[in-house]
Amino acid sequence: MTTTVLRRVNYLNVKYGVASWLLTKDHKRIGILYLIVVAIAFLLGGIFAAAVRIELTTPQGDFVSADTYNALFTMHGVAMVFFVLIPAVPAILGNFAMPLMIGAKDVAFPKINLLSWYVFVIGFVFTLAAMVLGGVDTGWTFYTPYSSVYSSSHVLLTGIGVFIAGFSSILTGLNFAVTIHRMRAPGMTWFRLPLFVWALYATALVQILGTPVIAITILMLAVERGLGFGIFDPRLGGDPVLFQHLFWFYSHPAVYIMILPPMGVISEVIACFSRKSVFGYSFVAFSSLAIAVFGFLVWAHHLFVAGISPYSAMIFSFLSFAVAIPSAVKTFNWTATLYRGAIWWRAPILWVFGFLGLFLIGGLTGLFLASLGLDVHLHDTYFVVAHFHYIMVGGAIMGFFAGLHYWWPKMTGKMFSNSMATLAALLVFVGFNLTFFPQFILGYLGMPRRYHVYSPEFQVLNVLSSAGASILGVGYTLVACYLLHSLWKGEAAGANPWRATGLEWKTESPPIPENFAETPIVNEGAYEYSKREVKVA
Amino acid sequence: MSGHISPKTTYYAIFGSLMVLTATTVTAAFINLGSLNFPVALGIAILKATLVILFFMHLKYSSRLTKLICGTAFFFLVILFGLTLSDYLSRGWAAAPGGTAGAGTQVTVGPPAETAEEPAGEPQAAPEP
Amino acid sequence: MPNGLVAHADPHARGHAHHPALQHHFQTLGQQHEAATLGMWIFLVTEVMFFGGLLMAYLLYRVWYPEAWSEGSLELDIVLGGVNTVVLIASSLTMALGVRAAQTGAQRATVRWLLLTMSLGLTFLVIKFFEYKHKWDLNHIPGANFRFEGPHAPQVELFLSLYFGLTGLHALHMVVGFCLLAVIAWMAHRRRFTPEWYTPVELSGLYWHFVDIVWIFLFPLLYLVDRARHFG
Amino acid sequence: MLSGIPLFPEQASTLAPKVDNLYFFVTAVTAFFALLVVVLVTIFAIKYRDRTGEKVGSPIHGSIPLEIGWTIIPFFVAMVIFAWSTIVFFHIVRAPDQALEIYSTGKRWMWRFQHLEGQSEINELHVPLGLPVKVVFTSEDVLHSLYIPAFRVKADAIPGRYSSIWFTPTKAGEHHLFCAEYCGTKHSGMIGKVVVMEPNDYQAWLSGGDLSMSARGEQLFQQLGCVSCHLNNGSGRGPSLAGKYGTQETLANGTTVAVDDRYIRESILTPQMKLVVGYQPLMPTFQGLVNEEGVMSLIEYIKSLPSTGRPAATTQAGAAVQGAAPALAPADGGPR
Ligand code: HEA
Ligand code: HEA
Ligand code: HEC
Ligand code: CUA
Ligand SMILES: [Cu+2]
Repeated sequence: MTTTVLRRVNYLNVKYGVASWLLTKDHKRIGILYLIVVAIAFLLGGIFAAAVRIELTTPQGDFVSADTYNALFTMHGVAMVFFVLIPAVPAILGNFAMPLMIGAKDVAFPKINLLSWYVFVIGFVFTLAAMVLGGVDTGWTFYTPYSSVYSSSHVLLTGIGVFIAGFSSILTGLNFAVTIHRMRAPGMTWFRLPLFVWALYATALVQILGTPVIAITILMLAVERGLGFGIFDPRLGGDPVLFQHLFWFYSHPAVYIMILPPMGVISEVIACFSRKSVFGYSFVAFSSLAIAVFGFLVWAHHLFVAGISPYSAMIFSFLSFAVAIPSAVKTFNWTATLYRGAIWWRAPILWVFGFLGLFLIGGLTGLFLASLGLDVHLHDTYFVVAHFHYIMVGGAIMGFFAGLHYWWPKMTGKMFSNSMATLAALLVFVGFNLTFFPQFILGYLGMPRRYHVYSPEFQVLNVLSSAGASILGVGYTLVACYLLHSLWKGEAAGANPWRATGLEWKTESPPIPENFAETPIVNEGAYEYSKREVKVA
Repeated sequence: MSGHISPKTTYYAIFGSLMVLTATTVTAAFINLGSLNFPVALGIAILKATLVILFFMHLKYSSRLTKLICGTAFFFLVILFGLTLSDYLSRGWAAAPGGTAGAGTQVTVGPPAETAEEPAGEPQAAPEP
Repeated sequence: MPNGLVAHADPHARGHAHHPALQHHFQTLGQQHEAATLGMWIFLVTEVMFFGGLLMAYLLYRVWYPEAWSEGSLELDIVLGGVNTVVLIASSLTMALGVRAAQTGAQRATVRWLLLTMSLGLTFLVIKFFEYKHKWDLNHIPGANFRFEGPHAPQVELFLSLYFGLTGLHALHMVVGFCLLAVIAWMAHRRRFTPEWYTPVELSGLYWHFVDIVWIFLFPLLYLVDRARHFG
Repeated sequence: MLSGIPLFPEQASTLAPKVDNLYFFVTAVTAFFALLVVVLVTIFAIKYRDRTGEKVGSPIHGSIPLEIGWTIIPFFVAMVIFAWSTIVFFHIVRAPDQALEIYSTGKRWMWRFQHLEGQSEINELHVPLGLPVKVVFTSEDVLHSLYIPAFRVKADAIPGRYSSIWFTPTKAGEHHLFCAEYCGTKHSGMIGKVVVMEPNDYQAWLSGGDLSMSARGEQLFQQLGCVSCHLNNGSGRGPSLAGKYGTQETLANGTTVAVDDRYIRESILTPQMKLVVGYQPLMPTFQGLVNEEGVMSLIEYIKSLPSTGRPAATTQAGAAVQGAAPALAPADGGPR
């Protein structure tokens, strides 16, 4: 039964073989390539996290040595931030879905797209090498002069890895910005764009403007460490705090690289599963841009006790509160979208519910940290750790999973088990809260972060946290299991299993190599569910 | 494809202006303008860069989007410089009643000195013994 | 909608006379050109921010250590720096004329201008090399072997670190640009460009001008600006 | 261990209640918003649930008044938090004038504290109850951060610079002292305790010390040969340092600079950077010859030099603090 049967050609089966994947210029395949690498990095980061949590079940340092512990949380942070969360949504889901959503055949620069995957992998390999050779122990923030002079771990190798991976992010951002400007299908005006595309556009802005600064900062660090050039060296009159300014000039906006795309996913999924247009479409769209731009004005809120001028701290505190407003606008609009919807409880929206609750707590605790008077006490305690895990794990990773579940049928043509997905979402939600809520209390009690041994009175809360992490780990593993299972045993999904609007659902699942047989012509907004009734009937 | 084609004379004229400006900035470097040294040098450099961008890089004839992008770059550069310096330049104000500043703050490290006279006869490139 | 059955839905397959440079995912050459130039400008934005980090360090330490900056800039050779400025601006001129030649379809002239631009770029690099060599001979390379006599020696080391950082990065960009132009010149030689399609020439021109602009700032900032403290 | 899970840190300084009140306020405000959203989402999700997936939601697209409302209201709420927290912050940052000074250096991985009267201690800090104390500190190597949770104060120690924290302890006993900035292998071991004592006990404890800080500074001043140039009558090769502290010095480049801790430190370590008008750049650098603690002692000594030109006796310096301390307002010495 080989040649005579008409085979449905799609991007997965159009060609076989490793080479056809490694040399592909198809954005959809590149998305899958990213998914594979990011999954590996997530597993790795998760293993490091597990080791950290095991160590912290007792107040003594009895599981690993101090140096190992330091390497563990550093590598956990580096893997999760630079190799999971920054590429996760834009490079996997964005790559896969965005050209489809705007009705393009591909991104503007397919070769550069592939190149950026290679760059990413090379960066990852460097970082892996550093990890294998014994790790790096500076914290993911690489503060000088510890990183430039005192650390005896593989700072250079890791730095080079992160440096290289940064270019991947830049190239992705560049590619997406041009694609969104120049590749939209006829009729796809800016205000008909799905909100995910708006979010990616805002993200691209941050990637383009911010990432070069971290690149040069790491380069300066490398030159200082490797060649002995003094740039931040206090012995020459240099200022270690300048490194922090430059680092956070990128790394604060980078947290919006991590959260904006998941926010875009949330808008898509919420609209689809409540069968409604997103409430206040243009406000949600512009709040993405506002977050991207204002996000550049608040970096020194990480430096409130690092020796900056209190007047400057005041400005940055004010701006940090200001940047919370567009997030508030988004949150309220999502809530309002549910109002009088027809909410279809399927796996993707369950992850969205999780996102809403956890992002909310993460974001609101960000307000505590943005408050000068509180941050003096809270800085570098577990309160901060809890804050960013609530946003990054509870928010961004949940959002990523929402998107992964949402587009999985499109990517693979297969349906996963809805009941398993429901169970996983529940496990992750419960496990997550158990892991990280106690850390808020620990933080206010004054337990500093990056502590290998701690004072015995903190133990109970730490044990709770470790217990939660185990549940969390089970939850994530479950996701991996049923998604992989669906590849072999899943039902065929059909072109539009969720009955969603949006161009990506108008083509086959999995899509044909050139996305659309005919270039689509768009004549309505992104979420016209109310019109659909009339049409479908 | 129709890009704007400038007459050759435009290019030569721009080149000429750039040369004149280079000469100006070198000359200015040998005149002590006090606190104006830096602004003058920077001003001339900005002028030169603007000429290159507008004419050699055809920004003058490019789309609004391109102009916006070009402006964005410099806008964010100014944010980077401005907000960072907002810290460094206001550190000196931090002096608390006690003389030195309080939690998380230091007295500035750097001198605010703008004009300074060095002892005359500074040796050029001190050779290694 | 049985579009999954359509093996190849490429408009190029429909037999229109398409320009050979048109890539399959673009509708028109104009769209492709616009995408490419937009991409290049955005790339230049990233470059601006890239140099921005170093310039921030420069700016801060200049505010803090004006005397050291002055001492440091006296170490630099204003004649070589000045000559290089002229050379580089001239290369920008030849580059612009090269793009113009490509626009007007003057293929031979394009090649000639590009080669001229490359040789000016090379001149710049050679001069830069001798400047570096001189510093090397004086042990003015920051690091373990750094030697400097003077009241502000440590801060002068900072200055020189930034000098090497900024000019080194700039020189690296020159090298990349040089290679880029070599490829473009080869393509021009093979008559790959027409007045309808000369995007690569234009893009490498943008890049080259950008590198020139960086130097336009570096020259006064490093060689000139604090020199005058030592005069009347 | 399971007897009681601690949920709230001890309040042991005058700052702590201020920070905590702010904390409760922010918690209440954010809890309100969190509940608002969570409750609404839950209600909508259940009320408008559609098990078939066939229905379509109401065609609602947005509402400008609502958008404006939920932009402006959070903004004003945020501004209230901002204002309050900034007031608290400036309170934390500004040490009262009369605070008792203690010097400290952090190095991997310990804290050394140096009392003016001479007591020095490692990873332990004794302070009197009810008196404002200011700890001035720096780092000898990497970044550290001095953190006392019960007092709600923290500041990074930065090599090459002085930072400070201040507090007025309100609870006698022992409190944790942590290094809060990651500093390498034994970051988590760079901990200690703050011992808050009754002022009288503190005095008694102090008297157990050896040379006072300024006396040690005086010794160094002799040993390092500073005296050979800095004669108190001003006839030496260097300027007289008597009474210099706290004044303005005119520099050779025409600017003036306040003679404070930082300036003296700079004068010792990089003397050529700022030249006093009328003097030659003769002073050698003492970088490498004197450690951070030595510099602090020298500063303390120079501070103790009265403008009369005669160095203060060691005992006097100690007595001055002892005399001053009980006179301070015991509860809250901070401005406002
Ligand atoms: C995806 C990542 C992400 C995101 C989106 C955010 C978002 C925010 N973060 Fe967070 N943050 C991190 C990741 C993130 N952060 C990380 C990784 C660190 C630690 C780094 C390290 O040191 O290792 C950190 C640390 C950090 C600090 C420094 C703490 C310290 O070290 O001392 C601060 C201080 O201001 C801060 C503030 C904020 C604020 C105000 C927001 C805001 O954008 C949040 C906005 C959202 C909301 C406010 C919720 C929705 C709003 C409403 C429901 C309406 C009600 C609103 C009002 C009344 C205003 N964060
Ligand atoms: C995206 C970012 C991200 C994510 C997802 C996580 C996830 C987790 N983190 Fe992370 N964390 C950071 C970013 C992140 N973290 C950062 C930036 C730091 C600061 C580092 C520093 O101080 O320098 C930090 C620090 C940090 C600390 C503080 C260490 C210290 O200060 O001493 C702790 C302690 O509990 C912790 C715990 C956890 C736990 C339990 C998880 C769990 O959510 C992890 C659960 C995951 C697993 C257990 C993996 C199992 C998954 C699978 C098996 C499926 C995979 C396979 C496929 C998909 C195919 N983290
Ligand atoms: C060889 C002579 C010499 C020695 C030894 C010396 N100094 Fe000085 N010092 C000077 C001179 C000359 C100046 C004024 C010029 C200057 O500012 O450098 C000065 C300036 C100072 C100042 C700034 C005073 C002001 O009026 O602003 C301080 C503080 C100082 N020295 C402290 C010290 C200390 C502490 C030591 C010993 C560790 C020391 N000096 C050793 C010569 C010396
Ligand atoms: Cu010292 Cu951490
Ligand atoms: Cu931040």
